[in-house]
Amino acid sequence: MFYIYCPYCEEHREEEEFHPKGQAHLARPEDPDACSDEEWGDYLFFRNNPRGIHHEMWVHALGCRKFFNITRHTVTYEILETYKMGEQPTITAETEASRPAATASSTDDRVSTETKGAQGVQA
Amino acid sequence: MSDIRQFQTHPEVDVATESPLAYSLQRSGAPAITSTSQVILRERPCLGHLILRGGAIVLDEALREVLGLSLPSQPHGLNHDASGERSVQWLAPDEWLLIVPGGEEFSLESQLRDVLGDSHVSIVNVSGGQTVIDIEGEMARAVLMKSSHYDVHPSAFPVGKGVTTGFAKTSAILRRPSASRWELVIRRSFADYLYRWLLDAGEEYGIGVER
Amino acid sequence: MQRYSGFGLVKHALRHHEDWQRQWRNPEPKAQYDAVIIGGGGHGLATAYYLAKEHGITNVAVLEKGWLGGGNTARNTTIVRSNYLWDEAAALYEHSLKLWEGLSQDINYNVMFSQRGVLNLGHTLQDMRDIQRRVNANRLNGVDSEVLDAKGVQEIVPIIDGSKRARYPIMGASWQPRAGVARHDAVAWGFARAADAYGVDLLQNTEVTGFKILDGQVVGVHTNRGDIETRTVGCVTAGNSGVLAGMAGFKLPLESHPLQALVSEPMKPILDTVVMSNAVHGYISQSDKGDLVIGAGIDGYNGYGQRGSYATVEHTLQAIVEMFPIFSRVRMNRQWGGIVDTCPDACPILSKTPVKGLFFNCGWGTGGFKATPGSGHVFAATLAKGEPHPLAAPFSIDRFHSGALIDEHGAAGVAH
Amino acid sequence: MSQSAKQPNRLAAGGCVDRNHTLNFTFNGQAYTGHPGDTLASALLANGVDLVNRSFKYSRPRGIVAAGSEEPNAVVQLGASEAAQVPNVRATQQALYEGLVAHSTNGWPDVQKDLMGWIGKLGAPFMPPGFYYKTFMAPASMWMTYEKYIRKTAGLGRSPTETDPDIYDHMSQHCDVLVIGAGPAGLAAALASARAGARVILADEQEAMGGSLLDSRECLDDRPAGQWIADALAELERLENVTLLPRTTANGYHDHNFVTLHERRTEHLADSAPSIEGRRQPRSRLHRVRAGQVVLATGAHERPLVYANNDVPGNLLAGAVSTYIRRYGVIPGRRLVLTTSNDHAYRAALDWLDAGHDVVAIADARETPDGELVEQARARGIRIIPGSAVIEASGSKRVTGARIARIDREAFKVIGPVETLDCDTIASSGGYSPVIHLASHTGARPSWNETILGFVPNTVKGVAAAGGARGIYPLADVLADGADAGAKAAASQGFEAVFETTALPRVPAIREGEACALYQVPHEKTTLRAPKQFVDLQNDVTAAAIELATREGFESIEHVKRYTAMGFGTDQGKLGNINGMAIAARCLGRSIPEVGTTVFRPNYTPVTFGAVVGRHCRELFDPERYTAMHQWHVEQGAEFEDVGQWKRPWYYPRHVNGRLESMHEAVVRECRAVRERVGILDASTLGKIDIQGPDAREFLGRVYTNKWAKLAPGRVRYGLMCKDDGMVMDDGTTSCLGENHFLMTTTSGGAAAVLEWLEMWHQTEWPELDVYFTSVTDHWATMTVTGPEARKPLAEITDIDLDRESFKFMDWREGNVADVPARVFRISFTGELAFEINVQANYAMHVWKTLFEHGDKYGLTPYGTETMHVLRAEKGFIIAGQDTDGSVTPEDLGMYWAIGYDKPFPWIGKRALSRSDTRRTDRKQLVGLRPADPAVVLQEGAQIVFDPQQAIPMTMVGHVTSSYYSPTLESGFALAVVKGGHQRLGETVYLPMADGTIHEAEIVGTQFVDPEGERQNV
Repeated sequence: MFYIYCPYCEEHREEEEFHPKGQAHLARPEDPDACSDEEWGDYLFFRNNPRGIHHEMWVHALGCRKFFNITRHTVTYEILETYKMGEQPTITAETEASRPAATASSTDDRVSTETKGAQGVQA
Repeated sequence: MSDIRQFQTHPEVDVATESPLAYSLQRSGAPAITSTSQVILRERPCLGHLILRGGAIVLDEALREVLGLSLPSQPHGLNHDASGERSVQWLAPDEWLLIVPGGEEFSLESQLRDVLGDSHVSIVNVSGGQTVIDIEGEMARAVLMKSSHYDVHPSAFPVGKGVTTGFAKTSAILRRPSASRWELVIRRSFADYLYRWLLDAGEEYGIGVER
Repeated sequence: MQRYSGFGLVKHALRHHEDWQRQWRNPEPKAQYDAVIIGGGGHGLATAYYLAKEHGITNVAVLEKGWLGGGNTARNTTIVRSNYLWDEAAALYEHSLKLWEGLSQDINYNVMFSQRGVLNLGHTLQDMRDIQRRVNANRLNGVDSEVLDAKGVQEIVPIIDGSKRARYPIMGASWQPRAGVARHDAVAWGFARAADAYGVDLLQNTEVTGFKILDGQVVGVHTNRGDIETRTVGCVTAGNSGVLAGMAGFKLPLESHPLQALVSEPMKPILDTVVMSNAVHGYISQSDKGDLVIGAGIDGYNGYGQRGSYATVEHTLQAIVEMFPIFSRVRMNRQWGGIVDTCPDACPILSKTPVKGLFFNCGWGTGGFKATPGSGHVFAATLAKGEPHPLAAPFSIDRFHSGALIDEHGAAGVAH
Repeated sequence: MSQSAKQPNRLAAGGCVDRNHTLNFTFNGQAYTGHPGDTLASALLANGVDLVNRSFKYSRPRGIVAAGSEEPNAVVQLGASEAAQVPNVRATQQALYEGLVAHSTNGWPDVQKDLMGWIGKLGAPFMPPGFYYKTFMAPASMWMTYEKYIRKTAGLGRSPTETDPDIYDHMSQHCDVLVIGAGPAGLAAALASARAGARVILADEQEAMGGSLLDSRECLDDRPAGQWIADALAELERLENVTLLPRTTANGYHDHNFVTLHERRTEHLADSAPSIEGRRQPRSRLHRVRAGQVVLATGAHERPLVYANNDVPGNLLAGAVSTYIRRYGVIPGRRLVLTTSNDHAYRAALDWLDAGHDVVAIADARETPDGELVEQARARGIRIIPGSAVIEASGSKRVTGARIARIDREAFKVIGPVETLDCDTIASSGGYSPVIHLASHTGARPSWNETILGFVPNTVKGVAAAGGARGIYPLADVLADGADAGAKAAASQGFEAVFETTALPRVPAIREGEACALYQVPHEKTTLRAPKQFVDLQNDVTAAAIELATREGFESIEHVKRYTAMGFGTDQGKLGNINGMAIAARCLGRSIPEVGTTVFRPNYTPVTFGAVVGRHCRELFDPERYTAMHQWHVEQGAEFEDVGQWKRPWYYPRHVNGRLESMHEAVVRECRAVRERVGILDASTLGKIDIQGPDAREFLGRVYTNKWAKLAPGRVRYGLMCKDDGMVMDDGTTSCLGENHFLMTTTSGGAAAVLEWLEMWHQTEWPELDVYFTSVTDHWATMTVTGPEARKPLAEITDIDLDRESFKFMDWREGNVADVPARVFRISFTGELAFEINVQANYAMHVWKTLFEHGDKYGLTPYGTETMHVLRAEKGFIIAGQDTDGSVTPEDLGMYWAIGYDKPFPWIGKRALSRSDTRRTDRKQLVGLRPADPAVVLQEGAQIVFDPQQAIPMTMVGHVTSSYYSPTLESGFALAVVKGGHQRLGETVYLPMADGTIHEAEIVGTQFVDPEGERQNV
């Protein structure tokens, strides 16, 4: 059960208040009539489906009703950042790849307070 | 803005009026308040409810001028006028809920529109679509904890806060106008369901309803 | 292959079970195979089996990154039915159901296919219209299916709450008597054993790390145990298809979502059919061990974590208790999640790809288990011939460009 | 009668039970007594009940093994009445209450004389793991019969067959620090974080808090452990920022520190929750906790040793022996043999001696045991046999002896002579397994720790394990570790931690010898030939089964587990899994960490469905949405239809000649009323969205398929909405209220989705458009007055000029209706003259009733959704979601007039209409169907064929989407989609039905009544 930081409400809210809306940053082709069937099919149906960092759109359906984007890891389910519509993610698969390998918190380092990104970080 | 069609919904003569809870109070009854009631409900029916949408700055200026009330600019802010009868609450960065005594909403909208001129705003009267329920008593918070996943601990929910959040299997606006009183703003069509929900949640605390 | 039978069991018992053979070998990878199947789940193993049995192609490897049958084969709610709405889907699933009916004998492994019937409940007028539509289509397609009214439902499942008290009273159901459940793990093991007997190499702990592609033709795969040459690759990796497609340089019209399920503690038999409800959303059967096996909803977000949101489980149990109020005191023992690859039209992809020699079998969403033998059968034919089997042809990737979707979302009832 | 005579195994003193009060209970129909403070298990042991169950596969006699949630055998059926039955209650976790009724879950005819036991004994050799995969295959037709018998033998308890009388609820909790487990580590952690000011929840699954301290022999600050527990709890109770939840099990650990805690509120009191002052209280409560930090202080489970016949009643965990003696004042036997691999288990022998009974011997697998507890045992004269273990228990329904031999652990061999000792109890300990279940729930895999010989958890962010849960066992260290974890958790939540080691109680250190690794004990015979050595007692999984599985090629631990069913019981393998892994590792020649661990899933212990459901059941399962006129409909006896969450009047059956009309009769009457005079519909459920802003018109043009540029204020237009795949999504009318102001209506079921759809496009794709959307669905009540005489009742109570010329079709007007300000829309879904009246919902009932006061004389008749459907279908008006299904385009519907092909903006859905598949001419298209036999009402959902003579599978070319009897046409009629239907008007199609009849119908246009559309303009 995710605890999602709404960038508009500026606080964490329960997942049940939100609806996931699929891949973020999907732009509708400016001139659909100029698209081939293949291009239009790609726009309609073909999505990123990474095992790892994923940018996805959610809506705070039971709250402020605003759409926004989340950078989330699809295996650990960790939410790395949330950002408003129109903004770009600061964390991507590329930025993560260039980071030193994250060390899983072990029993010796019992309380990890490591945070990433500016906002929406899981406390 | 003449391009917007304002509409006075109130009759000029007295007609029978039914608040959203009218049916429920008859159907499910209103448990009496006793000395062991730890939760008390009360509907505050037929108030004026307006949804304001637009830029915070212009709306704030207009509201100050018309009502002497400033628009909460921070998320979840809830401001009252001196009488405590008029309030404005943050719902979203471009959306606020204004609640005033019933019947004031039309003239208030007109005055606001006059002040706002051609600004791109939306003011929508939703008075028939929602109602306010007061929840008080020592176990009021427990009933809320049974109903909503929002943190209602005083440290997280101080007086002067209001949120739209999940409530039972629908959503509601939850507000804390004073230390001892909570308000729920609920939609008309869900009112009966939520009333039954609240009575059920409050049963073990001897919930009573003030009519 | 050691033949299994009741008589054999007695013989082995007298020898303290000391002479049982391995059910499959644990071979070293060869450098070259005629065909490589990626994914050692039920579908992949079935594909290998039918490649060997029906097409005589036995120089085949099944590459499994973990343990055989460890993906969705191990995590589903074991329902087998074929009452799908659209002709193409009904044909494919009915083909599979027919194979199920003789499967234990065919592979000499009791997969415990129990044809106890499946009910799909209707709770609203629109549900009932959809049920009529689907049942009529099933009937004319030769799939056994009938419409029951509320009384008919109650007769089959006396413990269900058929009263008007319910928030969404049961108005009726579709009923497929030949449908049922099977023992999920046994399906993978049975196909594995039977494929192994034909000489197929089942390579566990063997993960594909990339494809070798030359002039648009696949010529091999890279694995954590070395490179393997082959010009035919069948990719059957539910929950990982998108990642493999990415390695081959193309996208698929699917997303991987968590699908949850749960079981109760084992109890004495009380429910001897499968009950599914799309409207209140829950489905339930009782396993031979006595557990109530309950399917929960699919979570709306992409996830490879083999777990979903708790709220989904709550909603499912609400639906179960709504239909079966007597189960309120029964206890949930364990919950888990699988990863399902969902297509926009809730139908699978059995298709050629932009890479020659590379075929994908994926996107079964929540409906994969029931298709296991049929999927393997038509996919094997597809790999053997290089062209889609007629039953597979409508399920090509092209449909997402032409618009010829087979939309089972619409009216087919819940696509589990 | 003396206490001990009634409860032969109850000690005269000691333990936390209240001997001054007696509780009566029955087990398998036999009356017994116990005391407050007992669990059902301790009371059964006190009464000398050895045999509590039969095992499920082999029907072997089973007794109590453990004292907590790891108990595999003592799983009973609870409940005095049918409705209060609870299957599979673990006797070790069930507090005793007055009048408790319990039964064994297996055994026929009863647990003592179990006939199945003979079958189990005779059949056991033929039931290796997976035997059912290898047999029951011939003949194929017999499988369903075999299966019936297999099913009968399975399962533990039984489901109640009556509805649960109890209620359950949920409570949302938020805290800075959630501490799970109130043993020494948990108490220390809670104290440390609470003292720092953090909001703390401390939950513990047992009846009393204190965990291992409850039966500890050790002193804290020179006082018995119980006193320190009391002080700690008293302090925590005083703190306002602390919530203590006893009898509360953390059963699921979900993402982002969401933990479900199951609080048993009344299960210790009765089998059905007692009311207080007539108020129902929940039987149990599920707390849904969102925690800042979680401290897992869940302790460790003792591992039994795996030796032959280790399942005979009288074989117990060493720690359980101590617990029963010290906490419950119960001695579970008279003569004890202890077999152990470690020092800690020596407590059991010392406690046994303290209780005044004989310890026959201690078989210690280590060559030179030398810890402090060992010294104490020696000093008290206990015979210690080093390098040895119990290799086999004797007895059938109770242990009668222990066979002990020297063993070589490395070589896995018995290396000395076997000595048989006379005893009635064997306590075993193979070491301890940290309780890592919760830490594993979110996917973190544990690591093997060779020092403690157990898996320790790896945790994700925001969670830490403390004390025994991470393999720290000496009490002083546990306390320090707990306090450290609590302080760090509070600090990470921003609370200054003031923890100092001096705040910890003083605990003298006990010197412990090193434990040795021992899981399965070797036997003189090979594992396959030796008597059964049980690993998973509940599922009857033996060491031989695991060995066999590995021989058959099941090498992954997941395969072993699935093939043998190890760990699938209601105890989830708490007792047996590590032993099973160790045995698999031995068989495969690998190490335990190489074999790995299986993944633990929620729940930690099973939770009732009722608790998970909470109050979302029965009448609160899902909201019922009502319109402002709902009460009137109820009073009129309306039948209701579920439309989304709305309850809509479906039809209004009347009493005619003392008989209630059938639906058909009511609908015919209602239809006639509308077609001939005037009817009224409550249309309030339609979604209504207020749209304001200078770009409102542009926005409408983008989301609707048709044109909006020229719709003038005062006018209304129908609109069709598609998704970008070109398929119809919703429809409705939109009115122009002002140049920049529109009122959109949506379908009743689609309202929320459409509003979200509009917001999505606005917020994500076209934020530059100045427009706002606000739902006004609930604000306006809507009543449709329709029929040729619709003007008459309305005219009596409105000041609006209803003249057909001044108030045209598709106009709207403002005015008063029944003295209430109203917006009236001249739109029609029936094809008749119609006025849709919108008033503020608080006045709606007044307006509705006033309409009837004036309408009675015109025959004003309320009609429901069924009549609405008939009337609209007669006119060919579609219902999105009924006549469309997500594969239907506006063109398929023939609604070319609603498609703005030349609109400047590429509106949503336009591009998709020109894809190769959407351009096919043989797409399924909406048409009308007229049955050849007018008496026939085609079945909705009936499939259509062109050639009725085909063999199955037939080629289906479409289906009936809507079908009714029309009182106006005096015949059945239908809407349908048919391949290429628009070009096939006049052709005949066939509908083969389930009963063998084949209906014939003609393809016609979709407008059956008044195709010229004159009636709406009367």
